[in-house]
Amino acid sequence: MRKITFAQATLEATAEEMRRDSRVFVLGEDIARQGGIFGQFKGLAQEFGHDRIMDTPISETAIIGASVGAAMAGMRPVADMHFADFMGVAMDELFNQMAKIRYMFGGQTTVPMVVRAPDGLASSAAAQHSQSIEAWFMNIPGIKVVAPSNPADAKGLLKSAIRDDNPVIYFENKILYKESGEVPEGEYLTPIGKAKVVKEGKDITIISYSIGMKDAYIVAEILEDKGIEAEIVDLRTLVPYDKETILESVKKTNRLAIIHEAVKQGGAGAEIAAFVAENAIEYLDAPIMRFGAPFVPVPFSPPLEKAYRLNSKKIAKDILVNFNY
Amino acid sequence: MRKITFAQATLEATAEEMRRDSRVFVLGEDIARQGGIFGQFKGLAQEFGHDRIMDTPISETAIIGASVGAAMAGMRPVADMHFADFMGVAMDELFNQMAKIRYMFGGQTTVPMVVRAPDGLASSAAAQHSQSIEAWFMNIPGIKVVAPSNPADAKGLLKSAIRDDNPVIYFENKILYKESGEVPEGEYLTPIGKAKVVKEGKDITIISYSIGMKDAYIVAEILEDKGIEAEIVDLRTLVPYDKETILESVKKTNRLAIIHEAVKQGGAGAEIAAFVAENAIEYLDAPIMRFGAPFVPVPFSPPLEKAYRLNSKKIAKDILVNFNY
Amino acid sequence: MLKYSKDLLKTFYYKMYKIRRFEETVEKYFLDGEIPGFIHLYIGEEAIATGVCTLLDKNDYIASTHRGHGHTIAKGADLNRVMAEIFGKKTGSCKGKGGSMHIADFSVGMLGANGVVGGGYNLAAGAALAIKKQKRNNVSVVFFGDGASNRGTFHEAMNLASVWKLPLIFVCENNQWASTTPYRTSTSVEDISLRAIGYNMERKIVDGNDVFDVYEGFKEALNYVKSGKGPYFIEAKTYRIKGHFVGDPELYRTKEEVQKVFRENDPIKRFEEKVLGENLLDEVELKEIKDRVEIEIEEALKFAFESEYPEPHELYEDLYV
Amino acid sequence: MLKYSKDLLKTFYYKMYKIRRFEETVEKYFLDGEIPGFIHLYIGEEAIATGVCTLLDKNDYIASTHRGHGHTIAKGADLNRVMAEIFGKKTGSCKGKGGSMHIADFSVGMLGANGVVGGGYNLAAGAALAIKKQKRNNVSVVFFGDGASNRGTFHEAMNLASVWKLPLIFVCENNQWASTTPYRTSTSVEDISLRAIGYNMERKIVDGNDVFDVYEGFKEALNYVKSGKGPYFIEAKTYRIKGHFVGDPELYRTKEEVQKVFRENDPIKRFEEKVLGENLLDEVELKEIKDRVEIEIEEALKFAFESEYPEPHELYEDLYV
Ligand SMILES: Cc1ncc(C[n+]2csc(CCOP(=O)(O)OP(=O)(O)O)c2C)c(N)n1
Ligand SMILES: Cc1ncc(C[n+]2csc(CCOP(=O)(O)OP(=O)(O)O)c2C)c(N)n1
Ligand SMILES: [Mg+2]
Ligand SMILES: [Mg+2]
Repeated sequence: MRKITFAQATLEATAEEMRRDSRVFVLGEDIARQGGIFGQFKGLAQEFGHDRIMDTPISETAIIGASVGAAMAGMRPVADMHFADFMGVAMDELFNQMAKIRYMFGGQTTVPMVVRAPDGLASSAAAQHSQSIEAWFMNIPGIKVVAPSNPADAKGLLKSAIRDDNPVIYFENKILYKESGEVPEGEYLTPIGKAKVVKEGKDITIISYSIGMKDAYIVAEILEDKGIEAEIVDLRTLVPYDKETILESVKKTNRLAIIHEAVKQGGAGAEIAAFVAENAIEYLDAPIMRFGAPFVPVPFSPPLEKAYRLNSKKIAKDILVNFNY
Repeated sequence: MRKITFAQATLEATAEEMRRDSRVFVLGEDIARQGGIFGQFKGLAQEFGHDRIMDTPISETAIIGASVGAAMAGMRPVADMHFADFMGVAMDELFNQMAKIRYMFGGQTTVPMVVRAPDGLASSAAAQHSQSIEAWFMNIPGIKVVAPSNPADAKGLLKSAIRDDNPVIYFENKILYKESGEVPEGEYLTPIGKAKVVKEGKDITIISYSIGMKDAYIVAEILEDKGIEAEIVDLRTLVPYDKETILESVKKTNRLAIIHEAVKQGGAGAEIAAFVAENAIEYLDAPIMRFGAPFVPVPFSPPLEKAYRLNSKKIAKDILVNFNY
Repeated sequence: MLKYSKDLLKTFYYKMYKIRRFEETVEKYFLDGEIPGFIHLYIGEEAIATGVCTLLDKNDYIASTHRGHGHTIAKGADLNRVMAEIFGKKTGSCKGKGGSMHIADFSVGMLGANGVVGGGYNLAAGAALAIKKQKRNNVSVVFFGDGASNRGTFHEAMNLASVWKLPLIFVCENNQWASTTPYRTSTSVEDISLRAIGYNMERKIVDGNDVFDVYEGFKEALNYVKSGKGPYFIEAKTYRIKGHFVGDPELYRTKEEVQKVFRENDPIKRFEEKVLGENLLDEVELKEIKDRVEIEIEEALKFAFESEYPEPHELYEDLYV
Repeated sequence: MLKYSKDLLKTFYYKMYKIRRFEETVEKYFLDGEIPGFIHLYIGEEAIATGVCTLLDKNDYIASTHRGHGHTIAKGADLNRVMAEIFGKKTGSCKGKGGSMHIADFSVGMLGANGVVGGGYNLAAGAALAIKKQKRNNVSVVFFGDGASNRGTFHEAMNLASVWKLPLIFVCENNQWASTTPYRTSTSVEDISLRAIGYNMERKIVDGNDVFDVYEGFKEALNYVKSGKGPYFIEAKTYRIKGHFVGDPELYRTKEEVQKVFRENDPIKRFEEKVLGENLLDEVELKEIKDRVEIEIEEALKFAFESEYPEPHELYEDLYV
């Protein structure tokens, strides 16, 4: 199969959906003239014009608020947040308007829109340009949340998100943009709400998503060397997360480790761990393990950033200790 | 001991701290002329004047941003959010400025401020005036978070929060304001970071905080009738939460139920449950149970709001089922 | 005054009077404990919603505020369903999920009240953007208060509307108060419409208690906006007659101050005096309208009272499509 | 020009030249891969920070932007620690935790750069509020770009400063670009300072490439603000000479356009021509300053290079008190 980058995959998804549906348009800062900081909008303005790929003022509340309004009035906006870190600027629009409008108006309207949020650590971007804040949105009813880990899912999930009649937040990792992977030619959709067992195994379930999947694979390899067969589940969607796949895997392997780049405390892993502790504790042969960032903001200096970042070797070591438990 | 309401307890705390330290001032919407929607600022403007009890424009980013700035410049602001639901408006100021400034500037400054956030369901206030969003702030390093359940803690924690050199979010429940409880006369501080075992028991640990504690007590009573002795832990502080007290209790009772009014998915209970599943799973005789709001916005109509709200009887029933597990 | 047809005059009166009686009714039943939640009344400001919405059709959009009953009614929402919603009934326009603070009727282009002060600007801007993209000959209108004009969203929407030349009309209801706060203590400028200068936007001040002045001002705005020139700013000067919410003890102002304004500047009384004085409508015609309104209010009340509350299981409905 | 003492003129030149050379140095070492993160250069805008900060002392506050080196240096921060910070060293003013985008030096009242565009307004307003409460004879200054002037925080801070008469000076660095966006496509008004009208605020436009004009304009602002009359708005017209960040391919404008501006309007060249032409300073005096700057830059570089990176355990320090 052909290989393209994650960024290219999102470009294809966007272009295909824009050709298919004239109601789809994209708005955000520096996406038309620049093509996005990470190239994820490159060339779109050339094909679709500045009326459908719209550079906005630096006004995040307007970007999200206007997307909600346009969605209610029959359009299908895709709003770019520039950095996930800036979602806080538009948090009211995201959680009090976008998420609630359908419900609090008794289903009178739909809010079909996508919020694209580049997240994660990248080259010492420091405290305000490196965050992964997906956990907050797991606590907010009315939004779907996806976080693809590879180009194929990036394309399929973005297309599904654009076609979804609900608001969808699409977290895309900054490091992943440049990574290549096999992507089928042409049309396909990746279903929202379905996790994927990307590697079968019988000894431990490793759950991750987005960039955390890179560590998941490395950890699994290290474990393999020690004779431990890890099953890897790529969550892909955080809301609604795929409870069946998680339970099925944990019931099979009897052990669980959850990995994500975001802050561990109160992170998405907390919900997954709690869910398993509620619903399959009797299957567990060992403590649930969570791996995530320490409880500090993201530091600037490279050695500090490195110390902050997930460390596959250390994760594998901790898991191995857990096996002697 | 004398009894006063939760609202009065916060008033006492504020007045005492303002008398003690001239750097303390309060700002927010309709707090001086009105005394706060819930009476929690009543009379303060009379004693301290409009220079120290400041009515602001409807500008939440300014309220929090200016508090951060004033704190860096030597003051100790207490900022009122009117409703916790409006924290989204100032989310950037809360998580990218207030929480990070000390760390990202390498400890050059402190940000001694308190954010007061009235939260929870109250008389059909509906989707945008009823929320409990404390879980988000457990995922944000750099802030302390407290959520008292009774007048005595309300006073002691508010005083501690005002004296703390770190930013503290003080969640105060709207229903609790009117509730009375014993409060010692005069000066005392309730330590931030310490949970309290408010009822000892040997059969199950029930962890809660804020208004959830009301249900915790009722549930414990129902269980008592069935011969089950519940230990109740009032968390009081969510960040940093009291790991020792939680573990100690769970290791003793071997069962755990967590109750909070906030949305269950991704709620504070997820972190507590995950923490226990990581650190004491071998002590557990049954699945961890979490009780919280369903995954929908808060509805308006009273029967819907009632269906949304925690239901002690149902919680007790579920726990009992868990005992036959 | 010859330029106004009888029909139009009757429409003005009908809308204003209907809003007034609706609000009085809601106030009564709230105080009686029949209505849950919080209620913000539009009494004394009826001329604004009426003057504006009379010029709109259902394909035009409005975004409203916490004080939204008047806008909703003026925009032509079904009174029964509005009343039922405020009572929390399943027949309400939001199936009882929204209530007064989230009243909405999408079937007539009323995109919702908003519990977040200043939450409506950008929603309305987005609706205007949709209109523009769809090349429709419609407009979007956002109502907001003097207090709301200090929210950052005001600024972002004003700027966006201007640079994108959106068919959006800002209607500021400057009623002198933001809850307990007199507007000049928290709003830095005497005429909020002066702010339009900072966005290169056309502006006009109207007498918000004179339905004719509102209507004329808004018509001008509408013509301007429909010609594709971009947004327009209307500031309607008015006064909040009632407490901020029903039950407000109003310790921050005197009863006399309020009563004086209401006596001298009640938009309905002013309308009556004018049309009667200039023989544009007679007592009988006004009476007919009043009677019709009473019947509609009665019907709406009956509908609301007789409707069921939602069932608990409906809690889980209407979240995702 | 007689009113300027030689000392003052030398200070102007020293600060501007120091910023220029600092930025050139940082650019080089960033491109060499020695500096991590993102770098936004202040080249071509040196006259603004210089004109403003020369009038401030260390008890006055400034809140800066993502383009903060110039403000930091002009405010008097220790160059070694600034350079070390940008290199990510533990001797940096933020111990390597902040970097370029979070450069700060609280010891001289520099309250920090900000990675959030428009994040500084309200921080500066709060610092001004503190000054007022502490009855100190100081001011707070917020620097911000044309792009930042479209953030809602602009509006909230402008209004708050005005109604509370805060000792706050808004300094808009209108450099015509917000990243790839020419400012008139996203900013609705030709002169951003017109927005001050909407807050009943005094305003002035200065030539941001003329340190004398900035200095004079800011002095007026300072006198006004220190007299207790409230905030003041300065718009400094300038131009962003470099790419938005180091490494920006700048596809959105031509090299010629930029070079023309720089040739004709380089604030340092303009200053040199003026002082030499009017015999206020001579070549030798300028050379002395340049030499001094070179030495300081060399020292700072040496300091930065020789300093250690933070240890991994420092990750956990400086979060809570
Ligand atoms: C973001 C936000 N902040 C505060 C409030 C609380 N609040 C509700 S109405 C109101 C006053 C609004 O004043 P104005 O905009 O003038 O409208 P009016 O009530 O006068 O019609 C306030 C402060 C809110 N609902 N939302
Ligand atoms: C809230 C927020 N939105 C977007 C960005 C991304 N961003 C960084 S700088 C910039 C342009 C700023 O332009 P301007 O304010 O004119 O300052 P200049 O770079 O010209 O000095 C943008 C869009 C950001 N850092 N923060
Ligand atoms: Mg008002
Ligand atoms: Mg600029």
